[in-house]
Amino acid sequence: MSHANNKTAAAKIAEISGTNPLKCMKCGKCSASCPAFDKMDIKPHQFVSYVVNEDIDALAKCESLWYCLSCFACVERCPRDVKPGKIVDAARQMVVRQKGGNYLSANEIPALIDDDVPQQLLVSAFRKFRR
Amino acid sequence: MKKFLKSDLNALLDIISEKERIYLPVSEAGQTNYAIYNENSKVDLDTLKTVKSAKEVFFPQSETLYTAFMDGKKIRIAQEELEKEEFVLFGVKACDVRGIEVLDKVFLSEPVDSFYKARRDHGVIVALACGEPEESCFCKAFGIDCAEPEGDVALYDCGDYYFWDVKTEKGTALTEKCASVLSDAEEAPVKEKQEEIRKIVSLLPYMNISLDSWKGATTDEKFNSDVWEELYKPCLACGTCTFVCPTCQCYDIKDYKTKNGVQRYRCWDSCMYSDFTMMAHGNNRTSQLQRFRQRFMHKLVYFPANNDGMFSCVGCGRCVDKCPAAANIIKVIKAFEKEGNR
Amino acid sequence: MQRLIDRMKELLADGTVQRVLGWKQGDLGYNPEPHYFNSAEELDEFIYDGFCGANLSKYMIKGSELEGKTLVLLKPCDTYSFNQLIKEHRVDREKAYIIGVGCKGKLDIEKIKAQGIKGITAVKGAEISGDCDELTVETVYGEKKVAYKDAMLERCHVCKGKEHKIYDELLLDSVDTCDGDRFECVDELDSLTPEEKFNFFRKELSKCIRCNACRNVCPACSCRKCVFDSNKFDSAQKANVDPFEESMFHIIRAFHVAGRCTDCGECSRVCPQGIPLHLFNRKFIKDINEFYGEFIAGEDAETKGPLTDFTLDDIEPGERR
Amino acid sequence: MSINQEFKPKIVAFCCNWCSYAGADLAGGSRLSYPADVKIIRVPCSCRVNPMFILRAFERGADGVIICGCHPGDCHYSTGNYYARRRMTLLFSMLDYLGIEKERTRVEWVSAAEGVKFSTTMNEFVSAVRELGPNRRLGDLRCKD
Amino acid sequence: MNGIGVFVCHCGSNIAATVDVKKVVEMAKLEPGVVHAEEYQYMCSEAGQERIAKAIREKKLSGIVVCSCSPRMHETTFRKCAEKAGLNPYMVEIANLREQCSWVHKDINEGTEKAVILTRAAIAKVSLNTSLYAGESGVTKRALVIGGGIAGIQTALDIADAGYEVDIVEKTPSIGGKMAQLDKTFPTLDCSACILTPKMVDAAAHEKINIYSYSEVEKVSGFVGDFTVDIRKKARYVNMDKCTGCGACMEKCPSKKALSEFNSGLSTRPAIYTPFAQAIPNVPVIDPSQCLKLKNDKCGLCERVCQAGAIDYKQEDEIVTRKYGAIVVATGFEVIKLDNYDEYAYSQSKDVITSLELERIMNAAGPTKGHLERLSDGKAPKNIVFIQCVGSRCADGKGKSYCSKICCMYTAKHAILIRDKYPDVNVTVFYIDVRTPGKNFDEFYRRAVEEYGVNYVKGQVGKVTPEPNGKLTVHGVDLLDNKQLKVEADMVVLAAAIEPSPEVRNIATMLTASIDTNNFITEAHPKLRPVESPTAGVFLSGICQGPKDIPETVSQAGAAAVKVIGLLAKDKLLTNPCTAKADELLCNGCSACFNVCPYGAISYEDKLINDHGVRETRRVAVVNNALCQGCGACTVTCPSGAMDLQGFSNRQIIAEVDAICR
Repeated sequence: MSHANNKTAAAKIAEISGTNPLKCMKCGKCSASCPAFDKMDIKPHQFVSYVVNEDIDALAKCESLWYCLSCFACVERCPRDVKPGKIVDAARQMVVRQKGGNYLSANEIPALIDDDVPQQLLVSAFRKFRR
Repeated sequence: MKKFLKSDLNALLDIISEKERIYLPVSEAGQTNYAIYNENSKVDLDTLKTVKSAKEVFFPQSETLYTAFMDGKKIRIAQEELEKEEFVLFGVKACDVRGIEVLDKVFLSEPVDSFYKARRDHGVIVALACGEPEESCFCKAFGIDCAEPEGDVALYDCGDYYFWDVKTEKGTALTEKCASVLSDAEEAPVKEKQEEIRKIVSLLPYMNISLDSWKGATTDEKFNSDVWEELYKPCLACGTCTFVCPTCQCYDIKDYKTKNGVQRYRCWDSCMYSDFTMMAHGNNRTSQLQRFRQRFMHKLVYFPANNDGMFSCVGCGRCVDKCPAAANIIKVIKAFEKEGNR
Repeated sequence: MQRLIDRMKELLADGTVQRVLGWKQGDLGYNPEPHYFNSAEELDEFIYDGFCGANLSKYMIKGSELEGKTLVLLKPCDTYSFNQLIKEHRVDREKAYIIGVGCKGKLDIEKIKAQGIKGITAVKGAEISGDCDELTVETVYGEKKVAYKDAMLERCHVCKGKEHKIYDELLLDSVDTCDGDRFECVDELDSLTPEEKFNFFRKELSKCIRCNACRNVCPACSCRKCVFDSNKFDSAQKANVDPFEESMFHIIRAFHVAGRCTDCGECSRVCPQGIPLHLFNRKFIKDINEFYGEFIAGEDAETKGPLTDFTLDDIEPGERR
Repeated sequence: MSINQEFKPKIVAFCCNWCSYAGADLAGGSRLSYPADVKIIRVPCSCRVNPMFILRAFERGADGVIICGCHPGDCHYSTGNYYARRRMTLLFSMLDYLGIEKERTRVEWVSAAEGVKFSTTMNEFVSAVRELGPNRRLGDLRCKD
Repeated sequence: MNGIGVFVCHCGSNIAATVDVKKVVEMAKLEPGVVHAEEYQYMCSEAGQERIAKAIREKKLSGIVVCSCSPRMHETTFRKCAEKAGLNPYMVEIANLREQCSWVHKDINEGTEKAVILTRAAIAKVSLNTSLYAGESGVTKRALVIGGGIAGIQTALDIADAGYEVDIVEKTPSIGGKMAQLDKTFPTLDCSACILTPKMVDAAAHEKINIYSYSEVEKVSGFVGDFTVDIRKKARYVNMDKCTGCGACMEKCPSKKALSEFNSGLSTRPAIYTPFAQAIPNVPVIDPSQCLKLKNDKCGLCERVCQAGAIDYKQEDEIVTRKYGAIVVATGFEVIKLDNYDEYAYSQSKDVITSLELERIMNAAGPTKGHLERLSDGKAPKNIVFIQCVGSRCADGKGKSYCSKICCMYTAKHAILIRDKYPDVNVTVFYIDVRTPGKNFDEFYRRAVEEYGVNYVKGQVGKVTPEPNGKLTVHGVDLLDNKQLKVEADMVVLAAAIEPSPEVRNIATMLTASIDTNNFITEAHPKLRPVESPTAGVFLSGICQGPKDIPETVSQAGAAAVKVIGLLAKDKLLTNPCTAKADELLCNGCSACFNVCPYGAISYEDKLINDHGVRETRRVAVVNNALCQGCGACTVTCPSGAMDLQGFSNRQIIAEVDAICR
């Protein structure tokens, strides 16, 4: 992605997530709260810096996007209302959009669901992939 | 005598309005008042009385006299232009026609009011005999025959036709302009109509009210009467009677601050208002009794005294209809009649 | 009505009151006028019928300055105005002996005339003692019948109720006349587009002749000198050259009486041009009710008016709840 | 709707001395720009703003009128803005009847510390008024020259 | 004829850069009434003021307009200047060309056009100005201090030392405030009580100081120099004159279930109690919600044991009305409620405590007699975790947006004290930033790290989970290592945010002092008048104005005292002449203005009025100029326009509107 594209992408993420990354005071409470912290290459508190620094290419490629459980602990606890979870969500959404329309339609889903899958996972999955 | 079909009324108006403005009774938002005719006007010749009288055509409620404005640090004055276009005042009832005569006494005698005079000179009056005079009417008391109005042309509503009776030179000129719509007519239907109207007039309660006690009235006797004390009490000190009256001619001159100067305008004033003729030292009539008395004394005593006995009331009855407290000139006249009989 | 006259004579005779403020018979059968009766004999000309619409409470401002007590006749709706005037120290309760008179709905001669009835010489059936179903109008063109309801003032169709809010004694019966929703007219207006509202009011207000009848009859407009008559705001214009003049006058008037207006409807009754002025007041009353809770001006003589009061979490301007 | 960039609306802003006027000063001190169309009139309190002033402004050709006061609860005079709030709520709801679009009038609470809010408020308000175009409905015809 | 002078200031290039000042002068000269207009580099300078004065004198100006910076900046300057030159100071208007024009507009054409209009508006206004004269009012030489913490005590002492009488109103039974609850103070580690109690004693003993303890301010009326305050002395049920402070009653009291406020609820106290041993006054109060006698007329033990016969169950609240010239607000702070921070398990575990609770635990007079132990099981903790910024610096609406300022330092203090006394205890501090501006503050914090081996970890804690074994797991992060941490702790200490005392809102309303969104009282100027409220005669001391530590509080207390002394030293005060005025001829006496006046400045009189020849007695409004503060609420509520505001009259404002819309 070009510099200009990164800039628009960063703005897009801020817009989709509805958060202002500049409000972050780098306290790290998000990372402290994150259940998937260890699996992540880019840590939750860093998501914010990536957006602020407009390094969206790296963010788009990172593993963390897909390790985030969308549990929203960070969203709930962020004292600055920056909500890293929403940023991840937005970044993910952007990547999905870029990849084209190869995601599931709502009608295809019931057939694919394994009855043993816990409800919570489904909900989380919908959050991640519904759009 | 001419006539035209009622259905040709608009055609007639259109012919006139090609060249001249026409003021005539128009119904707007439920009320009929004089307004300039255009193709969208809801012309209403059936309503007996317009709310405001026809006087506003010659003596508008507000009119600008001149405008003064700042030009740098200098003050410049722009004089308001006088009326210079001909216009027609259409559908005026006999009482309003007389009202204009009353105003003429005021505005056309020295010093002549140039704004008023210009309008009078350019206006042609087409009067209309009353169809069904109402209970509040008492024009007859002032010698007005609502069945035969004055004016430049008199109209009569007879069945499918309006009959057109030319009375003056101005009227003749107008008749020529409208020749295409007018046709010749005999006088009989008009006479018949007049009789019909006069018969109704004879049945109306106020028409024969006596003004004898006011003729050559001694000012002091009327002025000092105790009757006023009773009469004024319901008066709310609003200006309704004044503003609907065809003869009230008092005005105030005021300045309106424009963006960079002032517009001097005059507007109707009412002797009923507490700030009427307010001066630096205060007011020369400090109570509502005095103000109330002034209005009727003026109409029935002072004005006739200065104008060869002509009352400045024409018996249109608008104040009777419109006074919010039902206090009106009839009650005044009757009260003094009773007082005189006592 | 005789009961009423007898009672008034009694009170005059025993010195309870010095005079009676009531209505005097007119000469057309429909035009009684407010009148001070100073003696029992004068009361022969007294009348109280369907045409006695005038709200006498405002006359009591002057009445309060007179020597001794004045007996004043107040209809249920007039008592609201009287309370409001007490609240504003404009009338003296001690100077008034209030007989609350019953009301069966007041008549609007304009409504009778609007039915094409002309040359009226007498109206029958407007008596307060009657059953108020039908009026018989005698005219020079013959007798006409009009349903009482069809000749009633608009305000009586949306009557606040026939209960007197303040009185010394009550006389004569009332009949409930309310058959409409007071705020329906406001709802209708509110549903218009801004352009339609503007056009409606411009048409109505351009009829205004600044005669001040609405103001002078209004019991809430009790100012000794109206701002529009003084130069305090550079607002004394008296002119009607432009729709703005009237708009300004009428909005400010409505604003000044907001929270004080009892919706007595006198403004609309007296307007010579038939402008529905009560719409402005109703609009404010409805807004006040919606924004700050139900408030009826003049229901008592103590409660603070909504514009001289507030709560910490009032609605923000421009917001709708 | 296209925004008429040429149109320079006349905006009268009544600002209370203690909060909003100070907020405007702070906006100035922080160089937070807003359109020059906004002209501020200093009043001691938002409760000093008489409906007559607002109508007068419209009469004289204003295209928008905004009243700024201390936040409710923070009035220097402790209760002034509460009265102002009620008055303006009612007045604005009536101006609608006379053809003044509600976007032309506004009440905003701006504290002495809210320079940013002052500037954004004015920017927003001016662009809202610009979008509406000139106020033609409630102007006095005599004021045109 | 008016003679108006217009003076346009360049303010260096501040105005001149975006406003063509020459054009403004030129346009001003065209305005009606303007006889003089000039521009100058700095109008507020001595030379600038001299130019103004000269023009006033030479051209006999009747009013002047200064086009300069905000009137909030220099209005007083120019008024004084005019006055010196013989012009009434209220004949001066300022056109704000800097803050509200040149600084916010970049285009010189736009800026100039607006400047011309603003100037025109000021000219239009000044031509309607009238000379106003300040009235005089007396000064009651006594001050009221609301709050008896260290701020209030210090302010009272300083005022009293200057020879003026001071009353302290303290809502709790004893003065001392929060400082009395502290164990040690940073950065010197002095014993808090050791430095505070002498001051308390001084205050109590001072002949000029009168303490109303267990009392609250009920009502305030009046204005600077002449406040009238109702103080509610809550029923103590103990006669202060008789009580000897022997303490027998407290010992014998059978009701001992109430939680001790002084010990932050960590211990209990009797129904009849003094908050702490060194309480001043050393007279107990009976808590009516706990006392068996007052609740159900049983017991009465204290009355029986009291040899002085001081117990009086019939005592009732008493209202004392006193006059004051000045009022100091020193209402202090509270620790926030932690309901919104459930992730830290404060409500779930007794071993999660606030720092103020730790103060009590560490204090020898505290619930554990100074032993560091877990409140759950009394065991000595081995690992203690401190969590910073709990509820501070929050933008999410749950906590406070501000930094509480004192937490970094007291946490360092706690860490040092613990490591010093219990070297085997591990102390971990999770911080976001460590803020130590202050003399010897950073050195103090570094000592914690360097000398005492306190483990400072950068990163906020996500949550604290109580484990079945009684331990606490702290889920944190080390941002510098980019590692998530799970620390096992025996005790967790939360540096909870502080907030102004809840009473302050009510008090501020009574005083008509404004409050910001965080309930801190607004100062008259954040930099230049930090200890004054915008309401004349009301001063601020301590945390009611903003978070601060003890040294800062004490300095501000002294500063507030100086302001009070300066005020009380005056015999007369000049009142603001911009007050409301009723036109008797127009007044209806309807009471609308009375209903909206926040100062009770309007009363009614029956006056004989001569209205253009009509003489009658009318009820008319009369404004008390000393009480009126000039808000103008009455002017709008008055339908007839009888009520007008001097200096901001209807016609003046309309003239401004006209000028702007021209």
